[in-house]
This record gives sequence, structure tokens and C-alpha cells, in this order.
Amino acid sequence: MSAHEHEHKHEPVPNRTFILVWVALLALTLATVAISRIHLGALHVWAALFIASIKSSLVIFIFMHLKQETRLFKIGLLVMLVILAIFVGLTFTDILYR
Amino acid sequence: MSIEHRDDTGARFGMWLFLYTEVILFSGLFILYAVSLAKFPVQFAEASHKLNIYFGTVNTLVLLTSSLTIALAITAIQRNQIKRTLLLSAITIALAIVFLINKYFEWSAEIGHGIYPGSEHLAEMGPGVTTFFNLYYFTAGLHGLHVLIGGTLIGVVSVLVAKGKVTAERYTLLENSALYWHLVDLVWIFLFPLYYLIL
Amino acid sequence: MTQSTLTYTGFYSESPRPGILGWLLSTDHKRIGIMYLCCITTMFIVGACLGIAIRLELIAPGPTIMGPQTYNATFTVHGIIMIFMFIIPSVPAAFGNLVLPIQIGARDVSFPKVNLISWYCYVIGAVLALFSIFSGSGAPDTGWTFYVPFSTHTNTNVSLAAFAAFMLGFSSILTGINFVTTIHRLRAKGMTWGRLPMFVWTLYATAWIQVLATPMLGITLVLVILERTFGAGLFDAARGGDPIMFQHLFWIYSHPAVYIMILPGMGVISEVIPVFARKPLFGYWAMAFSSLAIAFAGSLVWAHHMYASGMSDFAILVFSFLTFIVAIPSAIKVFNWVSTLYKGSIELAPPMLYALSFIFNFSIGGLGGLALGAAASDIHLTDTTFVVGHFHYTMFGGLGFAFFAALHYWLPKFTGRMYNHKIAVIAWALLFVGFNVTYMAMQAVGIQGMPRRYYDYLPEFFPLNLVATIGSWVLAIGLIMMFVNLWQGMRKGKIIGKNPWGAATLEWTVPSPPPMDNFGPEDPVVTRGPYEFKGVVADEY
Amino acid sequence: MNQLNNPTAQAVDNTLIYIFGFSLLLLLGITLVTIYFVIKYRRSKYPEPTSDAHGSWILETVWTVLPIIIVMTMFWYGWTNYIGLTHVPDNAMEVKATARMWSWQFEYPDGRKTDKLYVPVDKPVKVLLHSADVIHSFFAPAFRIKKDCVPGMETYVWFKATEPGSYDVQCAEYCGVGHAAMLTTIEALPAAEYAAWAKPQQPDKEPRGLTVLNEQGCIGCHSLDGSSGVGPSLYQLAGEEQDVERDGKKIEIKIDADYLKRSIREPNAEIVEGFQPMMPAYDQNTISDADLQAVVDYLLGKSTSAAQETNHEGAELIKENGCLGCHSTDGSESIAPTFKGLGGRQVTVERDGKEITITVDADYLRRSLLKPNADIVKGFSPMMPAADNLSPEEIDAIVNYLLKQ
Ligand code: HEA
Ligand code: HEA
Ligand code: CUA
Ligand SMILES: [Cu+2]
Repeated sequence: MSAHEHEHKHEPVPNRTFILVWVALLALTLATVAISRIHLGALHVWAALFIASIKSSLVIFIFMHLKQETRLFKIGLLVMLVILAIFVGLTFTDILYR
Repeated sequence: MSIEHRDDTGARFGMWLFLYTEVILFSGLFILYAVSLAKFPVQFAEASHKLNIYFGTVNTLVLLTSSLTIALAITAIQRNQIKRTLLLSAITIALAIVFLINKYFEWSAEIGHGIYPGSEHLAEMGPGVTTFFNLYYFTAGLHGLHVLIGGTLIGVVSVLVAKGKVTAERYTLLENSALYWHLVDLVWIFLFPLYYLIL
Repeated sequence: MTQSTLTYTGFYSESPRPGILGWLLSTDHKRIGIMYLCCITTMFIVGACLGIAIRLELIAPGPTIMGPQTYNATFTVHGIIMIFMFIIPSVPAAFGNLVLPIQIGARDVSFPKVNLISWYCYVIGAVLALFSIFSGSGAPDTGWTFYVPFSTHTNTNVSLAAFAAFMLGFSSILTGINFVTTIHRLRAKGMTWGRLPMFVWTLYATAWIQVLATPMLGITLVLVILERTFGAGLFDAARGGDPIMFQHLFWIYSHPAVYIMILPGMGVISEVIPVFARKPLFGYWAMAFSSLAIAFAGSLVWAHHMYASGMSDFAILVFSFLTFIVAIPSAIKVFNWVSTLYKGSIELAPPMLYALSFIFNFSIGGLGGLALGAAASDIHLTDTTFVVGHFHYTMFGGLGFAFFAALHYWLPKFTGRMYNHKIAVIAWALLFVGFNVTYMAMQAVGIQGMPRRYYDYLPEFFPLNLVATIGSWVLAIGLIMMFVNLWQGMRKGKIIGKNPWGAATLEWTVPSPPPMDNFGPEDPVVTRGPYEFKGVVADEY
Repeated sequence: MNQLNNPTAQAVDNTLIYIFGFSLLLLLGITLVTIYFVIKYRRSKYPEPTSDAHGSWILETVWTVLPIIIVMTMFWYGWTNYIGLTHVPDNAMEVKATARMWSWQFEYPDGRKTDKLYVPVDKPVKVLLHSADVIHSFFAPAFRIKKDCVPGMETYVWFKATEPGSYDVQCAEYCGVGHAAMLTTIEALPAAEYAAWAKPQQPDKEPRGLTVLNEQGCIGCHSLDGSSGVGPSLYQLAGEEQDVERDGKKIEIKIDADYLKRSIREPNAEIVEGFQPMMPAYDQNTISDADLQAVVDYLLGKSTSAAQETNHEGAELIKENGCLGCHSTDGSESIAPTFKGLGGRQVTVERDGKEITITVDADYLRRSLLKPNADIVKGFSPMMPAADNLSPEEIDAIVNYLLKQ
């Protein structure tokens, strides 16, 4: 079996990286709560989603080690997200124009 | 004598594929959420006021922290610090339990107010609000179920760690259950602002 | 000769555990494949007999053999069995498991245990589904589409059936995860992407759909169950729900599902045709990419099932456009199959007959699909028996025939015995004729305006329904003949060597039936493409 | 499939013919070429292939581009014709159609209701589609039109009958046992005939008494159909014996005009047994003596005068409300019990789990109209929608009619 004779082992991620990320996540959480207090109207949902995506990419790339994985993993994730976007987007061609 | 040969990368990739399916699973509910929000912006705002933001925030912090601990656990086992691994996994599980207890109190409070799927009180509050709470209960419920599964998974694996079945050489099991746990966290990262913070 | 017993029985005898447990607990892909094959064929026969019952009821206007409630339950169960228990797992789970690892030179799939679990999910799902017919307050009567609000109103046993479908979906997901990983990680030395047999390519595309679309079915069915238990009103218009959203969620899975059904079939055909024309598959890369294209584009078109549902006109515009895009890759495939025949050396062995009739049936079904894809014509045709005709052409005439082709092509490999060709050809002829009579008539009466799921119909639809019913009898005879012949072949057919067809893919280089570890002690090293027949000789049988 | 020269049918048929035409060509082409190859290059003639072409990018592009062009024309043709199905001519007449399990009801601008759709020839008709329960679909093959009736949503179709005649309408979205029986017709009448049919027959004026009862909100407490409420029902009062309580003593009185007048002017003088003294008094300023008389007449007259002309009215009602979709009048039983010989029939019904036998009487029928699933006749399933869209008078009419069956 070819690909993994020489299985590449991940370097352990230093603890402080994780802790820094964690601090960032907490900060962003407070940020969302804060923003939710001031009035932005419709923008509001988008702001929340924006921050949420930043948080999730932090989790995915650092906590979940995606940064260290091969390209295959990243492409896979991208494909999934694209399909997801399509599902949502095309559904709205109905909802918004009914 | 079917040949099981070792392929850690493959195993992790398989886990990632499984996580994709989980994301799509939840996305079904989030699509419904988006559609209903487009339909009832006002009622959604009003309804989300009824949710206790403090429970929400606390649970967010709990989950983020648990994500950190399990991530640290991976580093620990990679460095072959078994005790530390066990400790960190234990903390993670503890946090999972805290999350669930929190949820229990939150829900029992709301149900106490007569707010639960199919209740008359909800029906009186009108379509938009009903939809909001139905979705809230189903999404949060499904998420809670995942917290339960994730916690159990980590528990089982830590036993294996203690038994020395999962080691610095061969820790894919722990890593995969960690991945699963992070997914639980990810879902909450979106669930929290969408349900608790829409104003 | 015919009566003599197999001298070598491969993975049938080499097992760590003896007896039945050696099967039920086996993680070997071949044994799991065989177990899948048995269950799937059984379910097919059950569903098919229900199909015949449906036709009998429709032989004439008015009640004939059953009442309306029974009829509704019959076509519902027929649909659920055929979709979730027959075609979705048919080729991928059965032949995928049997053939795929050997074809890429692997000794098993990436996650053998998961593979076994997926089989158990299938069995549990199937048992629950059958149980739901007899238990509770009557067999489910929602149609396989579970449309709300009817599915949340009716007091038949819908929840159990929905849960069964959920389990079957889960089984399908696990298979998908397994195949994607296997194809990425376990290809033998020299098995480059360019040397993958087309069957593997199509399974790869299929597996991705299984992974990315099936969960949507899962959540949809869960919501139906929750709705029935809590009466929350998620889809109840009076309480802010939207019945049409259910249809979106359902079809987001169920349209891609139809490509889960057909793609592996196309793979089988792409294996069979080159072998029996002894010529490389025409336009290998075009075929490979069209498979991926179908998988991708297939997930953009779900709402073409909803033109008349009250969805927005803009959505109809978009989805109608996208629907026509999907047709292109299928067209490319058809043209390539046909040109593979050009200047070949064509032998009309049974698998080839089924392959060629696949092209014919699938073309009819697919072209019918175009009439359904166009906004104006679909308004008239939707929810008529034309649709029923369309999907029997694509599912039964397409995947069904591909499945039969696979049976005639690969069974000898895994049983070590050859069936009787003459009988096989006669059976095929009956099947082909009966099939086309049945469903042509059904399409025609649909164009006349007979709605589907109709237990009784207006007198003017009588003649064509009669024809369809009579056709279904010919079909049935053909099928029975085919099954009996295969069965006889398995038990006392001529014993065959490694490579009866003179095929060039890996599975034909190992003994029939293959040994437990597929290849000897040495891992195989691949040096040729899958369709380089130079120097490959078919051994006599 | 008669009558194809109507606009909607033409729009659809153009598309159908175009697509089927192309499909037939393609199918023939592909099949003939295949057969030709199979015969020409059979193994007996060519033991070995005479070419091992691996492919040709020119060809691939050709049969990628050609199909694209073909399908795009199909798409565009289909779409433009679909537009024709959605754009309703301005001079269209509107009819409201309500689908329920398993019948159709059509309501015309002038308020009349029918179970068949009557339309004038050569006038475009816009049908507004509603559903009372689950999703149904309005399908008229002769006009090639179909649209789902979705609960809580209004959809529409339009068509123009160019020839008089009767055209089938079928329900095309699966909706349960009665799905296949959910049929009706579009009756296209020549302009003159239609005018005659549509001539407004003067709506029978509702009696003054009833108006007053409604205006004063009496109905809030007193039902008109015998069902119990906060106050005694006003159903069939004339000549009834009644136990009342007058200043502490219980006495029995006979209901007559004086009694009724008293109980409106000074309601709490006599309290009907089992009710609370809570009704407000109505003096001249609220209900003039004339109106008072009218009310009393109405209340007393009701039972007698109403009964006469209900008979055929009941027959009308069960037709236009689609009861006949499930209940036969000829004794045949498919989905629901037949109406034949209903009055006084002994039926075994299931009431919350327990089986009991009862004789069919007015109350039973009224109950099974308003709360259909309280008692379920043995051997049938609870699926009948409540007829709560009917007025008390209509209910009475139906009940009386059914009892005579
Ligand atoms: C194996 C399953 C399968 C497959 C492969 C397909 C393939 C296609 N289907 Fe089908 N379909 C079903 C299974 C399938 N379908 C089922 C089960 C239903 C009903 C579900 C239910 O309601 O119960 C359905 C219903 C259905 C509808 C909804 C009908 C309705 O309810 O109103 C539509 C509408 O667009 C549609 C379209 C198509 C199209 C455009 C294709 C295309 O992919 C076809 C592409 C193929 C070809 C085009 C033919 C081959 C090519 C040539 C011959 C070359 C020449 C061609 C060109 C130049 C274009 N299908
Ligand atoms: C792969 C999928 C598949 C297959 C193969 C079939 C096969 C058949 N189907 Fe099926 N059908 C569906 C999938 C399929 N169907 C689906 C999804 C629906 C929609 C359900 C819904 O509306 O919800 C449907 C609906 C459907 C309808 C429409 C019902 C309605 O709308 O009112 C009809 C009507 O004629 C029908 C008929 C048949 C017939 C006659 C067969 C025949 O091909 C059957 C022929 C086979 C036999 C007659 C059996 C022969 C006997 C044996 C094989 C036993 C041999 C035994 C031994 C050797 C031991 N089917
Ligand atoms: Cu109403 Cu089908
Ligand atoms: Cu489709």
C-alpha cells in the first residue's frame, strides 16, 4: 500500500498556541455579545455570523489540526462548504421570490 | 483473517468525512432557521428575548474551554504525558456534564413557563415565536445529544489510554474523538448567537 | 463436468471463524458483499411482487383485488423497499464491496468493522421497515416521499417507517465514507488515478454524494418523527411552518439520491462494454469527469420535483435551467459507450445484452426526464404516471438492468461457476420486452393525464393500463427465469477459471472465487490500464 | 383529452412536441447506430478489434457542445411557454376553489357555492386555490394545467374553455384514501346558458330576529344548534317544558312568548335549572319592543317554519360540501358509512377506546358533523374533517335531511 509507508507524524502543537487561541475565542464570544447589545438591524445577523465563522475557522485550523493535514483534507472541507452554500442559496431562490 | 493494516491518516480522513455528514445534518435545521427568520424577523427577535442569555453565554464559555482541554490532551499524549492526558480528558468530560446540567436548568425553567414544542402557551404567542422555539428545542436537543455522545466517547477512549491501548505511537482514537468534540463546539458557536443574541 | 464440486472455494472456506458466525461477524469485504447481495435480492423480490400487486389492482377501473387504503400502503411500501432497500445499496453496497477493493489492488476496505456495522444498520432498517407494515395502526400510506402535512396527519405507522429509512440512510453514509477513504488511501502500487477502472470512478463520485446528501434525509425524517410525537407544527402553515420547506429538504437529498442510484450502474456498463467489445473505453477521462460532473450538478437541481408545488417562479426558472445542465454529462456517457463499440469485436454475451439494453432504457428514461425538466411540460406531466414511467425507466430499466448485468458479469467470479447462457438470453429477451411494454404504456397513459398514486381511474385510461399490466406479467416471467437460471448456475454450473470473459481489470487475475486475502502474500503491482486487452486471453469454460 | 385548441393546452403541447420530437430523433439515432455497430463488428466476423482508439477530444467537445445547444433551446422554449401559464388575462373571472379531503368546492364572486366548476365559454377563468387540510393539486388535463393547493397559502391556475363541454378535474397530489376519488368537472357553458345559470336568485333574507340575536351577541352564550353553552341553547324552544327557579322555588313552566320576553327584559327573574344568573337585562333602548317581538317569533318560529324547506336544501348542502366524496347515498360503503337508511340505524361506534352501540338520531348526527372524530363507526378510520364552516341552519338542514334517508 503506497501512500503511507512513511506515515508523516504531526508535530505536537505547543500548549501556548492552544491557550492563545482559546483567549481569542473568549474575546470573540464577548465581542458577539457586546455587538448584540448595540442596534444594527438586519446587519446584526451578518455580524454574528461573521464572528462565528472566524471563531470556527480558529477551532478548525488550530484545535482540529487542519493546518497540519494534507491538501486532501482542506479540499474536502471546501467541497462540503460549497455544497452547503448551494443548498442554502438555492433554497432562497424560492423563499425570497415567492 | 481480514487484513486490518494501519493507516492513521486514512482513519482521520474518515473521521473528517463523518464530521461533514454531521454538519449537513445540522444544516437542515439551520436552513429552516434562516427561512423562518426571513419570514418572521420581528417575532424572532421578540422570542429570543425570552431565552436566558446568561445560560447561553456560560455554556459557550464552558464548551470553548472543554475544546481547549481536549486539544491540550492531544498534545499531551503526543508528548507521551499519559497522566496529563487523562487529567485533561477528565476535565473535558466534567465540562460536558456542566454543560448538560446547565441545559437542564435552562430548559426546565422555560418548560416551567409553558414554553415547549406543542404547548398551548406557545401557540398563543403566534406563528413566528412558535417556529423559533420549535427550532430552538430541536436544534439544541440534537446538539445536547451530541454532547452526550462526545462525552461518552472521550470517556471510553480515556479508559483505553489508562489501559495503555492508546499511546503516543497510536493515538488516532483519542484524536478522532477530540475531532468529534470540536464539532460539538463548532455547532454551538453558531447556535449561540443565532438563538440567544438576535435582537 | 457440470456436477463436479469446486476444488478451490476461496474465501468461502478460509475463515477465522467457522460456520454462520464466520459470516455474521466477518469484516471481510467479500463476505459482507455476499451478505448484502442476499438481503438486497430478497428485498427486490418482495418489492417486485408488491409491484405486480399494484399492476393487478390497476388492471381495470374500480376496485379489483384490494381497497384504497391497502393500495396506498402497497405502493408506499413498494417505493420504500425499492428505493432505500434495493437500488440505493444494490450496486454500491453489494458489488462495490465485492469488487472495489480487488479492483484497486487492496486487501480490504479502509474500515472493515465500519463496513460490517453498515450491514447491520441495513438489516435493522430493513427489518423495522417490514415490521412497520404489520405493527402499529396499519402500514404507512404516505408514499415514499413522506410529504407533510399528510404524513404528520395520517394515523398509520409512519414514524417507524421513517426511522427505518433513517437507519438505511446511515448504513449508506457509512458505506460512502468507507469507499472515499479506501479509494484515496488503499490503491496498490502503480494504481494511478488514470488506471482506475471506471466502476471505481463512479463509486467514488457516488460515495461523495452519499456522504454529503444523505444526512439531509436523516434530519428531514427525524423532523417528521418529532413532528408526529410533539405536534410542534414545524411544517404547519397555521403555526408559522411551511409545508413547501419540507419538500425542499426532502428533495435536497432525494434528487442527488437518484444519481447515487444511477452512477454505479453507469460504472458497471463502462466495465462490461469494453470487455465484450475487447476495446478500450472510449474517452476515459471524459467518462471519469462526467461522473464527477453528474455528482456535482446533481446536487443543484432538486426543486425540479416541485414546479407545481406553489414555489416561486424564479426558483422554477433557476432549477429548470440547472436540470438541463445535468443532462449533458449523461449525454457524454451515452455517446462514449456507443463509440466504444466502433470497430470492436463484439460478443453478445448475457452481460453485454443487459448493458446494451441499459443504454436504450436509460436513454428513454433520461429523455423523458428532459420533458419533465422543462417548466411548461412538467406542469402537465408532474404527478402523472408519466413520472412513474420515467423513473421506472431510469431506475429499473437503468440501474435494475445494470444490476442484472453485474450479476451475470461478476457472479461467476464469486461463485466459481457459470450459468446457462441460452436460458439467460431468453430471460433477458422476456425481461426487455415485458419491461418496455409495461412502462411505455404507463408513460403514454400519463401523457393522457392519469395522475399517479391513483387506485381507481377514469374509464378512458383503461386500455393502456391493461397493456401495462399484461406487460408486467411478461416481465415477471423473465425475472423469475433469470433468477432461477442464476441460482442453478451457482449450484451446478460449469466450473470456470480466473478470467472467463477475458477482462483486464485486477479482479480477473485472482482465482474464482478469490482467496480471503484477495492476493497472495505479494501485494499486487499494477502496470497496465484497466482496458488494455492486448495479450489477455479468456480461458475456456 | 378532448379540446386542445385552448391557450394553456397549446402552450404546454408546443413544449411537449418540441422535446419529444428531439428526443425521438436522438433515441432513434443512438439505437440505430448501436445496432449497426453490434451487427457489423460482431466477434464471429472480427475476432480481434480493428482499432484501439482511446478517445478523441474533438468528438468529446462536439458531443458536449451539441447537447448543450439542444437542451438550452428546450429549456428556453419550456420556460417561455410556462410564462404563458402564469400570466392571467386581465378580463379573467375569479373563482375560489377549496380542496378538502376529498372533495372540491367552488365559490363564485356572488357568494354561491357549487361542487362543479361552472364557467362561460371563451372567458378566461382564474381559479384561486386553497386547501382546508393537506396538500391537494388541481389538475385539468384538457387544459394542461396543474397546481398544488397548499394549506395556508393561495395559489392559482387560469384557463379558457374554447368549446362548451364537461372537462375532468382530478386531484394530482396524493392526499390519502380518497385521493383517486377526488374528482370533479369543469362545466363550460355557452355564454347565454351561463348567464341563465348565474342569474342572481334573490338571497333569502335572514329573519330580523336572528339579526338581533347576532347583533346583541346573544349567540355568545346561547347556541342555536342545541350544543350547550354558558346559557341554555335556543334550539327548538317552542312548547318545551322547562324547570326554572323563581325566587328560590323550583317550578316547571312551558316556554312561550311571555316567558321568552320576560327572560330578555329581566333575565334573572327565572333561572333555568343548572345555569347561573349572569345574563344582563335588555331594556327598550337596547332591544326595541318590535325587535323583541321579532326575536321571540324567530325563536318560536324556528323549529316549525325552518323544518319545511330544509329537505332539498340539505341535499344541496351535502353535495356542494363534498360529503358525497366519501359517503354514498346508494348503500355502497368505501371510505365512510353510507347515508342510505341512516335515520334510526343501529351503529357500533368507538368512543375514546370503548365500543358502544347507539341509534342514529339528530344529536348523534350533529355531533358527528361538528366533532366527527369523537365517535368513530366501527370499521372506519377517523379522518373526516369537522364541518365547522357551516352555519347552524345548514347543520340542521343536513341533519334533518339525513334522518329522512
Ligand atoms: C435512477 C434514477 C433517476 C435518474 C438517473 C433520473 C434522471 C433524470 N431525471 Fe428523474 N426522477 C427519478 C429518478 C431518476 N431520474 C425519480 C425516482 C423521480 C420521481 C420521484 C417521485 O416523485 O416519486 C424522478 C422525477 C423527475 C422529475 C420530477 C417529475 C415530477 O414529479 O414533476 C424530473 C423533472 O425535471 C426529472 C428529471 C430528470 C432528468 C433531467 C434526468 C437526467 O439525469 C437524465 C439524463 C439522461 C439523458 C438526457 C438521456 C441519455 C442521453 C442521451 C440519450 C443523449 C442525448 C441527450 C441529449 C442531447 C440531451 N426526474
Ligand atoms: C428500482 C426501483 C423500482 C422497481 C424495480 C420497480 C418495479 C416495479 N414497479 Fe415500481 N415504483 C418504484 C420503484 C420501483 N418499482 C417507486 C420508487 C415508486 C413510487 C412509489 C410512490 O409513489 O411513493 C413505484 C411505483 C410504482 C407504481 C405506481 C403506483 C402509483 O403511483 O399508483 C407502479 C404501477 O404500476 C409500479 C409498478 C412496478 C412494477 C410492475 C414493477 C415490476 O418491475 C416488478 C417486476 C418484478 C416482479 C413481478 C417480480 C417477479 C418475481 C420474482 C423476481 C420472484 C422470483 C422468485 C424466486 C426466483 C424465488 N411501481
Ligand atoms: Cu386531494 Cu389527492
Ligand atoms: Cu430529480
